[in-house]
Amino acid sequence: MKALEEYSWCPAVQEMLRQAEKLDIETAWCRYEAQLPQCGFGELGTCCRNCMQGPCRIDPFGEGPQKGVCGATADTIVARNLARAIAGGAAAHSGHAKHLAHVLLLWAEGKAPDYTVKDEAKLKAIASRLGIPTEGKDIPEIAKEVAEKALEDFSEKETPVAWLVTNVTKGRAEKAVQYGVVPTGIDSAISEVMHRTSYGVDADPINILMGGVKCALADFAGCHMATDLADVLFGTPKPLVTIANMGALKPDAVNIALHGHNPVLSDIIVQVAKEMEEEAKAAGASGINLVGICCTGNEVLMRHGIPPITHSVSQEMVILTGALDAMVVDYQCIMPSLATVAECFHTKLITTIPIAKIPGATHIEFREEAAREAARQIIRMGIEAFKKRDPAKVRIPNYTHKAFAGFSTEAIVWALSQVNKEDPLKPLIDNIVAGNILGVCLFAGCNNVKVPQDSGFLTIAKELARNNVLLLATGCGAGAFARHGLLTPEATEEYAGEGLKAVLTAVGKAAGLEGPLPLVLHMGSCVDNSRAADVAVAVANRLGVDIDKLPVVASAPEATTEKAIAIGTWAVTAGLPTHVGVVPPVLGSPLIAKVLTQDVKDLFGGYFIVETDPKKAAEKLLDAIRERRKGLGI
Amino acid sequence: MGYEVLVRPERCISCYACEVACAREHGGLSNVWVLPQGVPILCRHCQNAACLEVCYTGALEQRDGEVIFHREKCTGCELCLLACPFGAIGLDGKRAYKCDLCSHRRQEGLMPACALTCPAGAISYSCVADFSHRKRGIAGLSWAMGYERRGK
Amino acid sequence: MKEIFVRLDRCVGCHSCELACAVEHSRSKNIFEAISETPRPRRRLYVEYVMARKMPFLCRHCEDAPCVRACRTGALTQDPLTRIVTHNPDKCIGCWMCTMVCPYGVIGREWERRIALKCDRCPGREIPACVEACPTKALVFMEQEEFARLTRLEAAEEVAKSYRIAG
Amino acid sequence: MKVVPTICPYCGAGCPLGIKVSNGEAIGIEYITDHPLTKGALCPKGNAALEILYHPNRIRSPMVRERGGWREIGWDEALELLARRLMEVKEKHGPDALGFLSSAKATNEENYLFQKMARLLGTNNVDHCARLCHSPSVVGLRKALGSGTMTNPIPDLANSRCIFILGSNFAENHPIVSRWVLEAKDRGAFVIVADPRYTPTAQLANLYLPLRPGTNIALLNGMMAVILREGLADFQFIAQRTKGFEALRASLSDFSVEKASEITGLNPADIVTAARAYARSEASAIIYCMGVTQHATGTDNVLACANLALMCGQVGRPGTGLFPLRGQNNVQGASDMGALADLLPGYVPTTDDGGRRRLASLWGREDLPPKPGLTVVEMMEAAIEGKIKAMYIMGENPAVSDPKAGDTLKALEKLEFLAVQDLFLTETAQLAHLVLPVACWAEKSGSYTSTERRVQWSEKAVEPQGVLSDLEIIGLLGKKIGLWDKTFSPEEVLREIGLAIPAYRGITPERLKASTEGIFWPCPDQSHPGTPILHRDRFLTPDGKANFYPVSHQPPKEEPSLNFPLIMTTGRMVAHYNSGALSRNILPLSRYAPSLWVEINPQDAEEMGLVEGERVRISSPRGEVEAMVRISEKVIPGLIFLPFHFPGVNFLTLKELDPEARIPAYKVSACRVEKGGSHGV
Repeated sequence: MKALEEYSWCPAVQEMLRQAEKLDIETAWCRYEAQLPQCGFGELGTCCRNCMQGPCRIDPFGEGPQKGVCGATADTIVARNLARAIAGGAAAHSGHAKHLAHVLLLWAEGKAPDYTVKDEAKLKAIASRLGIPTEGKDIPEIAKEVAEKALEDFSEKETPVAWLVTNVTKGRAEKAVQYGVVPTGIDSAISEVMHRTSYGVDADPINILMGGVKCALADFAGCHMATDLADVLFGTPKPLVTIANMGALKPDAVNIALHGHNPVLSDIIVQVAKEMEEEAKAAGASGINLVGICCTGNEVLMRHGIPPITHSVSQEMVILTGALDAMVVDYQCIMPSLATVAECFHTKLITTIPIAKIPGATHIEFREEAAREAARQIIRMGIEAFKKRDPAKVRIPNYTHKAFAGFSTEAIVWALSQVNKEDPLKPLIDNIVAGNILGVCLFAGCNNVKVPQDSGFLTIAKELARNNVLLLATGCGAGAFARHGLLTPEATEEYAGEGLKAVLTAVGKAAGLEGPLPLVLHMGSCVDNSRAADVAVAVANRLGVDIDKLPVVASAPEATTEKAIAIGTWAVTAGLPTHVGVVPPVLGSPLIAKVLTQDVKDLFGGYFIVETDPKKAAEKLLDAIRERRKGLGI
Repeated sequence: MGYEVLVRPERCISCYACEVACAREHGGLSNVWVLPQGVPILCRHCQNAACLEVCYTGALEQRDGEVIFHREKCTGCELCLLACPFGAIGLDGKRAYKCDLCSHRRQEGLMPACALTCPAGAISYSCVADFSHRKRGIAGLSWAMGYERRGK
Repeated sequence: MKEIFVRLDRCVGCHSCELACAVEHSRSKNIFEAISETPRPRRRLYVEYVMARKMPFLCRHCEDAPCVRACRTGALTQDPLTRIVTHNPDKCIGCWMCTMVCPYGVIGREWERRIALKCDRCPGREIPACVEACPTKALVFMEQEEFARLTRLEAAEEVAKSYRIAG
Repeated sequence: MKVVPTICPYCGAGCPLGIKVSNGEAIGIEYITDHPLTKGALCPKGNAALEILYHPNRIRSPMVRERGGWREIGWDEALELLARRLMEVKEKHGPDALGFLSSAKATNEENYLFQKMARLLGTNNVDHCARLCHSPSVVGLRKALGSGTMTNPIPDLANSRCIFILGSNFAENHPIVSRWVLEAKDRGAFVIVADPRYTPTAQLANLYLPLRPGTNIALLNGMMAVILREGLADFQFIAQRTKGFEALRASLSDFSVEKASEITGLNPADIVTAARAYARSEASAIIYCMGVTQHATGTDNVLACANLALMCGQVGRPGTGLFPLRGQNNVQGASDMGALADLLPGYVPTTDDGGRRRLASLWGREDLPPKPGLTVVEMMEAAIEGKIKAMYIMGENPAVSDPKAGDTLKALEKLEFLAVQDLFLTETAQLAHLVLPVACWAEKSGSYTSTERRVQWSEKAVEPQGVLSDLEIIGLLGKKIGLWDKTFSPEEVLREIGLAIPAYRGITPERLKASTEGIFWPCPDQSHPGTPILHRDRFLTPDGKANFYPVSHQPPKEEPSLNFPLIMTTGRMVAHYNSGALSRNILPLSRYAPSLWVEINPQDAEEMGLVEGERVRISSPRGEVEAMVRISEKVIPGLIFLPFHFPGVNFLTLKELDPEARIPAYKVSACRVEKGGSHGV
């Protein structure tokens, strides 16, 4: 019986946890407790199941076995496991991107009429970056070429992955070539990791690690491609305001939650929902109320202002409100337990993608060729479920916060250009140099059941803001800030140090806001970490130094997924000191642990900071920023 | 299924809440007895229960981990009282009475009254696994602290 | 007499001891067959997580064991020589008195027969199954004197080291 | 069948109690398992609460005393009589000849309206039994911390790492508290109990300190001396959040653990252990109760507790704080509502012109009487002196509960007019000229404030038979007198309370009814979630800082003498409740102790040749009582213990008052025990 704050800092989640206890419904936190203690070999990364002579485990205390059957040491085993995790993350991100590329191609070929190219300018910009001539071509034609170029990037070819090399600084690209970690295909990088880590191939821990780095760079390409193509198809986000947290559920409306990662279906649902208001009213509802969970939620938040209501580890809680009529999911971060919780309520859990089905859920197969039809079918299912809602079971936690979102790279540059038309980055750079902004921190990553939900994000962000660090956020991290009111000008007034407050106020005023910009800038879903990378690349290019010299850091205080490991690895490769608030499964090899936290600095400039205490983590991040500033002589 | 009334005698504060609650639920007669030592005694619903084995009228029956008493078959011979190793069977003048784990409450999905009402949390209606797990957690605290002091 | 000692700082929480215990108390004594046996073989020791520490709990076979005292049917008996507390399932009536008085929470339930279940120190084995299965040697089976010697050695090592550092 | 949620009518813990109602009749109790305080638990009294409802001894009609007995009269006649007699006295002798006793068992609304009536009649002579239990907490903690209430909720005790229990036997009096103390213990907390008697609470302790009665300050100061000597105080906390530490340090400079040991009779090593455990733990809580307050030095005792907590920085965080456990289900609420002679609703002193006039204008008056009224015990003295001519007592039984109760009987008998409003014909009601029967807790709705400051709504479960609720009676009476022109629903009154008391501003009937767990005041507006933990960032004092008040040990007012060689202390037992007006009438409870008993140490018993079960006469300079002997090592030699639920016990107790809080020194009196009662052996 822990205090509720030890589970989650989100008051809505706390209320639902109490409800879960009352209704005797199992949550992720219960299952975590049942798992305790977790196996130390897994925690340390020293369990190998890559062949059937195993499983092999290495005794960390030195009295038991020190090698696997094949002779692999703890170093080899840990490196292999880590590389495979990166491959998993890269597969997820790039799978997301590949999906979008297919949609763009289908549209260009006229086979997916429900889509359109919303941002033609961005399409052309991408084309020109890739060296595709656009002169005299119509949009479908350009789209087709861009899509084909994107799909080409997945398979093995002679040239480097285009989405990687065209989106980083020259210096970074050279480093990658220098260490032989330039992938020539995203899928091939993933399969190469699987090959070299299988029985009896690569045993050199450092060599395996470099394979992992290569795969992480492929992951970066995948992320960037996903962001690019989503912007092309659904529009590049612009600043907007909405509300966050479970109070956004409406007791009298058909509440449908969009959960997962890809806007391919959810964006269409947002469009179609407007047309189906009458149908909902006929069923006795006041209308259709769409809400977002996790990164699908972030996608529709960034483009349509759909309220994000919860994230990651607390996804089951939304069903516990008894007011959710349907939850439609695509893929990634979807707990299979949702189906079990939904069974206790009237809520329909709807899976839509052939590679992501859940026992107990209803599957409506989504085809891009008939996207609107699928969307309609799903909403109708929500309306039907609404009729079966039991008002006695409804308990909506009455918590909401105003939240500003939609800060794509383009939007940030636009806001800065309101201060300086000719050279938009100048105000930012000047303020960094002058020390009004000490540095920049990008928050990414999930919530993790091992960390009181949101505690890592909030503690570190407040501490950094007080020290005038400009804060960017993506994914469920951004969601945490949204639910706690940190994506607001009020939070800037309350938590920002004087210098930061002055800058955010000046930019905010210039951009036509009443007050300052929000304390944390929400840049999108977790694949949209590429947006933050773009900002860093632009600043580096403008200054003429490489990223590994900039006072920019990253933090994933509550990281969970393999995707987070992949992102962390490319962030380090990109030159960023990168904090992780959960101990990754690498400590079984002191060598690998040392390489990741120290030696890698000599190779790429970035390195991992592993620190589970958020207060200390904030200190370490500040130290890293100060060290960088010293290096720049500012 | 699998639930037992389990007692942590070290928690009992001898407040008699269980007795009063049990008596209320069972027409004025309590089937649980709080001894001054701070131990609530009530039917343990034994396997191969002694009371059941000596009962020749078939008034006692074992089913699903529960010893069920059929009052209408009881002749008040008191043999079960003699056989019970815990003294957990009473006699209301003519017939025996004993804990029925609040069968009337369980039918409505409610816990036995004594376990719910115990202010000190000495009586619980739980499964052995959970009960022992919790005890291990408590015992582990001092063990862990001992190690901490050792500097490990 | 040898006892099972726990070197707490070495437990990594892999649950190997629990699996080995259940297998040892199965008919087949083979994990692949044991998992489909009825009654399901059950573990008699438990790896818990307390204060961020992984802790294997097993019967301490206490001197003047409270469970033996509380047992009203004589199902639990203690060998005066070895101090091993043995449980006789035929005499057990599932009254849970032993469970309720055990200070360590190591008396469980045999599900199917609704009777108590506890460590029997693996009669017939030279080394108890849990000890043998422990990959980090957190569980050791030795004389009390031998175990104390281990701790002494450790302490002496630390003292000697600091002495050397001090020059 | 439906389950109606009510609040248990016994102690101050405020446990929820579901009443199963079928066809308008209460047929049983159901446990409310989703309440954070109890998780469904109820003590024996709560379990037997329904017995009150259909009790044959309940009075069902207003009655006037006439020569030779009681005559039943109609409600109209009764109210007419009451109004007329009160107004006659007022006109003849002035409003201060009236005395009003409000009730810690009545709802917030009833208390509010009752004191409003008294004050509109022009007197501040309105008080209630909080005076007799926790007025030192109200006075002392207000001075030290700015609020005289419990700082943290009871379930928060589970987060404590060290719990210091002083003069509280919650295992019997607030059994639900033991759940959370035991929970903390399960999580490794160290529990210290200081009590002259080895109570069931003391059995929970890791360290038991059997101190001599009346030596609390010596123990606390001894602990503080240890803490200062060993540098265990939280100096950062002291510097940032408190004032007056230097004076305290100076006052302790010549005090030592040895002196403390000499005064308290405790082993000095134990005092040191207690001090270290309390000061070093991450979160330490102090639970105290009437063993601390019911002394002539009650306020000083409370201040010493506050000093200890402040010195160690053990306030304002989860698991820390001070827990004065209040005795009655609405003693906190009645105090909040201003049923106190010197304080208006919201603890505004009657002498505070601004606050008083603000309230007056809310009530449509220019001003209210500024002079503080007479307190419970003072009213009785004034009655003996003939200054108070008429009293109106709502749901209290001073004839049993007042100290030196012989005086109280004299006082009540001397009154020109006494009206008593109660469930049963209590010892006090038997002296009344007019008795009004009232509805019990389940027959009315309204809000109660638990000792935790948790305001909760109690729903009406069944219709009252032949009786009216206190609120209806006061409403009708006020209408008859002409104070107002209508009667009020509880909801209406609660809304007015929100206007009168800032801490209750956000507490509305709607919110309370919708909430299963109530709202902790202060709750300044309707969107405020309430304040479970006080003093988190600042104290409620005007400048936000807490104050140290150095105090020193003073010997009890009465020491054992040749004639009265024993010390007597009093307390409660689990099956009974306060004056026993409720519990002695209820068989499932009274069977555990049908009559008065006295606990005597075996050594003393042997000296006097007493045997278990024997009847003895116990006398003090003020009176005597008979009891049955229970020989027990729970009391130390030289000490006897009597439960105060039975008439007569308080004939023996001392009426010496604490100079500030005006609480009588119940807990220590000299006495002697003699063999043989009137019933023989």
